[in-house]
Amino acid sequence: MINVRIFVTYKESVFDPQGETITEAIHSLGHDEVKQVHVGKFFDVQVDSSNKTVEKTIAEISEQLLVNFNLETYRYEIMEEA
Amino acid sequence: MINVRIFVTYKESVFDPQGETITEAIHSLGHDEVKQVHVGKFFDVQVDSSNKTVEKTIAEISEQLLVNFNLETYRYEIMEEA
Amino acid sequence: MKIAVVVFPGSNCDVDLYEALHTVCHADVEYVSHKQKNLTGFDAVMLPGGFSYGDYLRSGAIARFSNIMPAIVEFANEGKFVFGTCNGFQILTEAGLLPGALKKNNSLKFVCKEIELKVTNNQTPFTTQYKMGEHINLPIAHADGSYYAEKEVLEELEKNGQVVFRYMNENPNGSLNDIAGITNKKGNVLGMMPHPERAVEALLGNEDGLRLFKSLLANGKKKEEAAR
Amino acid sequence: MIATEMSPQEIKSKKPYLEWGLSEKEYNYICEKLLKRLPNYTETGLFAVMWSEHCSYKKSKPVLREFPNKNERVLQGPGEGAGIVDIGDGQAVVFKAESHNHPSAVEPYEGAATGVGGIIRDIFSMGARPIAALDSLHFGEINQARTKYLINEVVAGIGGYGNCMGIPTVGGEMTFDECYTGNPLVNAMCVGLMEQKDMQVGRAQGLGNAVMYVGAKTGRDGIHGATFASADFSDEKETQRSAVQVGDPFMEKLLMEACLELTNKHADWLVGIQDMGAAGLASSSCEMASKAGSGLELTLDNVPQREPEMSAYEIMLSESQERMLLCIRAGFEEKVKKLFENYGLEAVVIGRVVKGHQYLLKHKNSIVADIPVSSLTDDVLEEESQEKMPERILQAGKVKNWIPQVSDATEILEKMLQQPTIASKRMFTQTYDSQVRTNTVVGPGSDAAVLRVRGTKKALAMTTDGNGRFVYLDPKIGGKIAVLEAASNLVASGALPLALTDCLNYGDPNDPEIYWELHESVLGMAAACRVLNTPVISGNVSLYNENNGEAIYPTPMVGMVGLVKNIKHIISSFVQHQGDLVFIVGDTEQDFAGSELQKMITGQIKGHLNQINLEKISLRMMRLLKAMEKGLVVSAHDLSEGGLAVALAETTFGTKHGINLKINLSSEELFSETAGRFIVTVTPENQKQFLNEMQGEATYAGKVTNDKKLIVAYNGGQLDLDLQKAEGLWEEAIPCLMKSKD
Ligand SMILES: Nc1ncnc2c1ncn2[C@@H]1O[C@H](COP(=O)(O)OP(=O)(O)O)[C@@H](O)[C@H]1O
Ligand SMILES: [Mg+2]
Repeated sequence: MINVRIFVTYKESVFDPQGETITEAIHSLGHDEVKQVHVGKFFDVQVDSSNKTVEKTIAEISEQLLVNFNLETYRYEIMEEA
Repeated sequence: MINVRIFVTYKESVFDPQGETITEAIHSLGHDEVKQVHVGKFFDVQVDSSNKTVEKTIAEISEQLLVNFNLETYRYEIMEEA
Repeated sequence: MKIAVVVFPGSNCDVDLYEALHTVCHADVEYVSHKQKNLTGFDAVMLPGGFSYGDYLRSGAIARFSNIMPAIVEFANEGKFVFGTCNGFQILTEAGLLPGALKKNNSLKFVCKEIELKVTNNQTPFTTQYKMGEHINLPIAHADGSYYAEKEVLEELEKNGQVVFRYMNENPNGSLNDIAGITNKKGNVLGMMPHPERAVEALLGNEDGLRLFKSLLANGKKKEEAAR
Repeated sequence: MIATEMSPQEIKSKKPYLEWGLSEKEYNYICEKLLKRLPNYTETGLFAVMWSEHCSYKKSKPVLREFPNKNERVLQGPGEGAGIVDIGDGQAVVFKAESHNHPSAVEPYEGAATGVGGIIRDIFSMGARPIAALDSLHFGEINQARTKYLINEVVAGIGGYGNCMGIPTVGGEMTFDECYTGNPLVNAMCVGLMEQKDMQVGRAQGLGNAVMYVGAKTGRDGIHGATFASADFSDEKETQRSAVQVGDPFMEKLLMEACLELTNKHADWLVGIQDMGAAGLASSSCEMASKAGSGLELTLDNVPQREPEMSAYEIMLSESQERMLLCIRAGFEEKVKKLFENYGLEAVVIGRVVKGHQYLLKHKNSIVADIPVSSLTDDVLEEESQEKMPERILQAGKVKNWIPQVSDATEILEKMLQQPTIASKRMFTQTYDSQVRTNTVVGPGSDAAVLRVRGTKKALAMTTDGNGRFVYLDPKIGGKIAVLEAASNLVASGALPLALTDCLNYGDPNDPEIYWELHESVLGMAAACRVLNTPVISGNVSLYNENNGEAIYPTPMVGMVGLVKNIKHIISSFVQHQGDLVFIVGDTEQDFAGSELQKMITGQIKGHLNQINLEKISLRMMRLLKAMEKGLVVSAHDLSEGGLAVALAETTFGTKHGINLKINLSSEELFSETAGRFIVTVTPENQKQFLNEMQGEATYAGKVTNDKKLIVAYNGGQLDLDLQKAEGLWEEAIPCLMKSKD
């Protein structure tokens, strides 16, 4: 078993209303030291495979399902072998 | 500037319908080697402060706003000094 | 009895609550901006449905930092009537005036339809005109209505009779114990996902929500008379 | 980050404008006749977008002139954000439809969501409170993962935006045909209500008056795809960037409330207001100046920007959402700023109305455009288009039409109720908040949606309809049918059709056959509009709907609004009591070409359509409406896809009733799709008076029963449908298809 964490974020130029609204809320709480908040999601995926094929699995499920390439990009980290 | 990534996940006892749905969808794509998917969100926060006070800021905005302790827990990583 | 309908940025059922109270029940009701800091002169406050702050982050999470919230908390602590429907319910839980939290529906989809409910406590100021155990129909319209609380909290709620409405036949969102609406321990704060304000006129096909407002108005009047 | 812009000379030699959609002929005309010099980069970009079909209607304008657009009720016809119709008591209804087909094909959630957002802005820019949204969706058959994904995302996008705005999505239509697989149609309509005294226009006039920008900041969203192609991004960087527009319904909700406060309470501060839609700041500002014959000077540095280092070209062409442009009387700028601030929004002065008729843009201390306003809006080279009747239509007229054979009508009906175009759409419509604002008397799932007008006895009925199959077989007759069907839906609900809006969805107009289809169908629609006295008050054109060279069916969508004089006259489409008499209004002919039956049995759409008698059907509808207003009608349902048999079953769904009929039709005719027919139920007491009103147009057929059975004795047989079972099949058909693996 290998645990992988896939991070999905908006591409650079995509408008992120959520991040914007949260930043404002943080400022209204008085935390002006916080300059910017970006929101992303991550998927913790448990894969039953060898190190070799895990990369292929991750690329496939990301591209087919987890990531919307019109707006998002992804990165992943192999966390540990469970 | 310090970049911090705050990870928010459901507590273990909380049912995560999204993780479940995604796992099913991955299986229907034929990826049976994927055993389990958990979904979380993260906030990339840019803080204008020293290393000392950044922890306080992060704890405060997480506890006041970013995390609902009825359901969720959080962890964070200081990424780098920008 | 004077009632406040709070308007948050992104509230959108404020009009519905107002009209139900004003036009249908002929009650004394006023809109109150989230920017105001006090609720003097009001006897009840209502938090409408909608998408306060776009429901970005979590439903109701940002609204609870509005200027008006401390006044609402004080209001609730004084035992005055506080009512939240849909997004209003979500705000009340985020603010800690009601226990637990509302998660994404199990279907992961927004759902708007009429559902059957059971009145499981008719001793609250909001439900005295319903019969105990009565089945009623009310519309729901939400994406985040799955009620969650930890085991001990749920046991508390059940023991104290704080569960006021429960889904019958079909649980539309995955709420634990089929919970559709709860009160605080004192019973003066009610939060519920269904929309009674959408069910007050025969023309629109349903009047089952009307008695909730009538109960409240009657109990408000009683309270006023007792105070005199 | 900015790629160095080409000089006017380089533009002339490298011709980047070809990629931006400007032809060499147009470019030369601009250089030689309009400017008498070479346009710079920004100016060329402005011409390219303003002269695009989307903004200038250069291809479709000659055809659009065929539509009637005036009558005694029309207060505002085409040419503004939306059309306006008088509904009495000093009130008016405002509506328009818009297509977002191409954005939705690429990014279905955001494409559909921003389509809804755009049409809502058109409504409140007129000073009207949006009260309802509708959609018209056409997808491929539900048999591919991609199509299912498109359906789910488009529906989620429409609901996501409307629900958050608190505008109920009350109706619409959804059909499925192979031809829409690669090019789905996503059309949205919005209806608003206003006091006539609050009517606004999109004009910028009055020397020295301020041009103010409100709403979201400008980013590089949706800029003419060519921008990215022309700028020098490495491949890797390209994948890091996106030009897709993202909607922010929360921002739009604030913007709407603020604009409505401005238009309804402070009209004296305001000269004009317009939303920034297609081609953003460029089109909104020069249209506002053009309509008023003014000159405009804008300082682009003052435009609120989300991204660093934006060029003038990018600022002007950005299609960032949730933005409005105002013209404010000089001296009231601060008041306007305060008003918007109160909603957490920024209002910024970005320019002034100036002398003359020039369009003058400044950026970073230099002049980036200096051209006559009218050169962008009025001097467009209208294009002669070639027209040719398609071979298939020529041939179809010569061949005998297909005649079906139905041996087991019950089985065919059961199957037909499961065809996606006919089956229940509830799994989608229940994800729309159809009730918010508590005016929805009749929501999704009926002939038309009906909303009461609070504080009056009136109600408004609304519907969207389109049937590409008929238009494909015969554009002119198909166009008539599209309008008739919308009107029938309104009449069935007890409403008088007032006016219509449309989205004209077609393939590539440079193909003479497609241009012919466009022209013919508009002629057909226009003819029906004249007979029904329902002018076209707004609309939208979407061309180039093709995939791999295959065009969609020509699919004009009709959005219509009707007035119910008294809420007591709102008529349900569902049967109400046992013992009520069932009448069929209108005659049934052999109309099987383009029918659901034809598609189901043969898998094809073929043949020629029979002529339509518009006057006769119109008269029939008015008689029926009169009977309704006299209280003689209990329920009414118009007959469309699947004909009489399907309509009969539909009128019983959700009730505890059945129907028992005996009719003089063949088993095949039960499924014929002759236009302009209704099923009506009437109490026995009112029978005589009803028949009197209908003057021979209504035929008695049977009774409403108390068991869940549909029994129809026809010539030579009997249909015997278990309605409980049938309703289950109808309800589950789409969820089942959506779930199944391919
Ligand atoms: N098919 C049509 N029928 C009638 N009016 C139309 C049609 N297409 C466009 N119009 C009118 O032309 C004007 C410009 O339309 P459009 O460019 O879609 O406006 P916007 O950019 O505000 O969305 C509008 O007043 C619209 O109502
Ligand atoms: Mg517009």
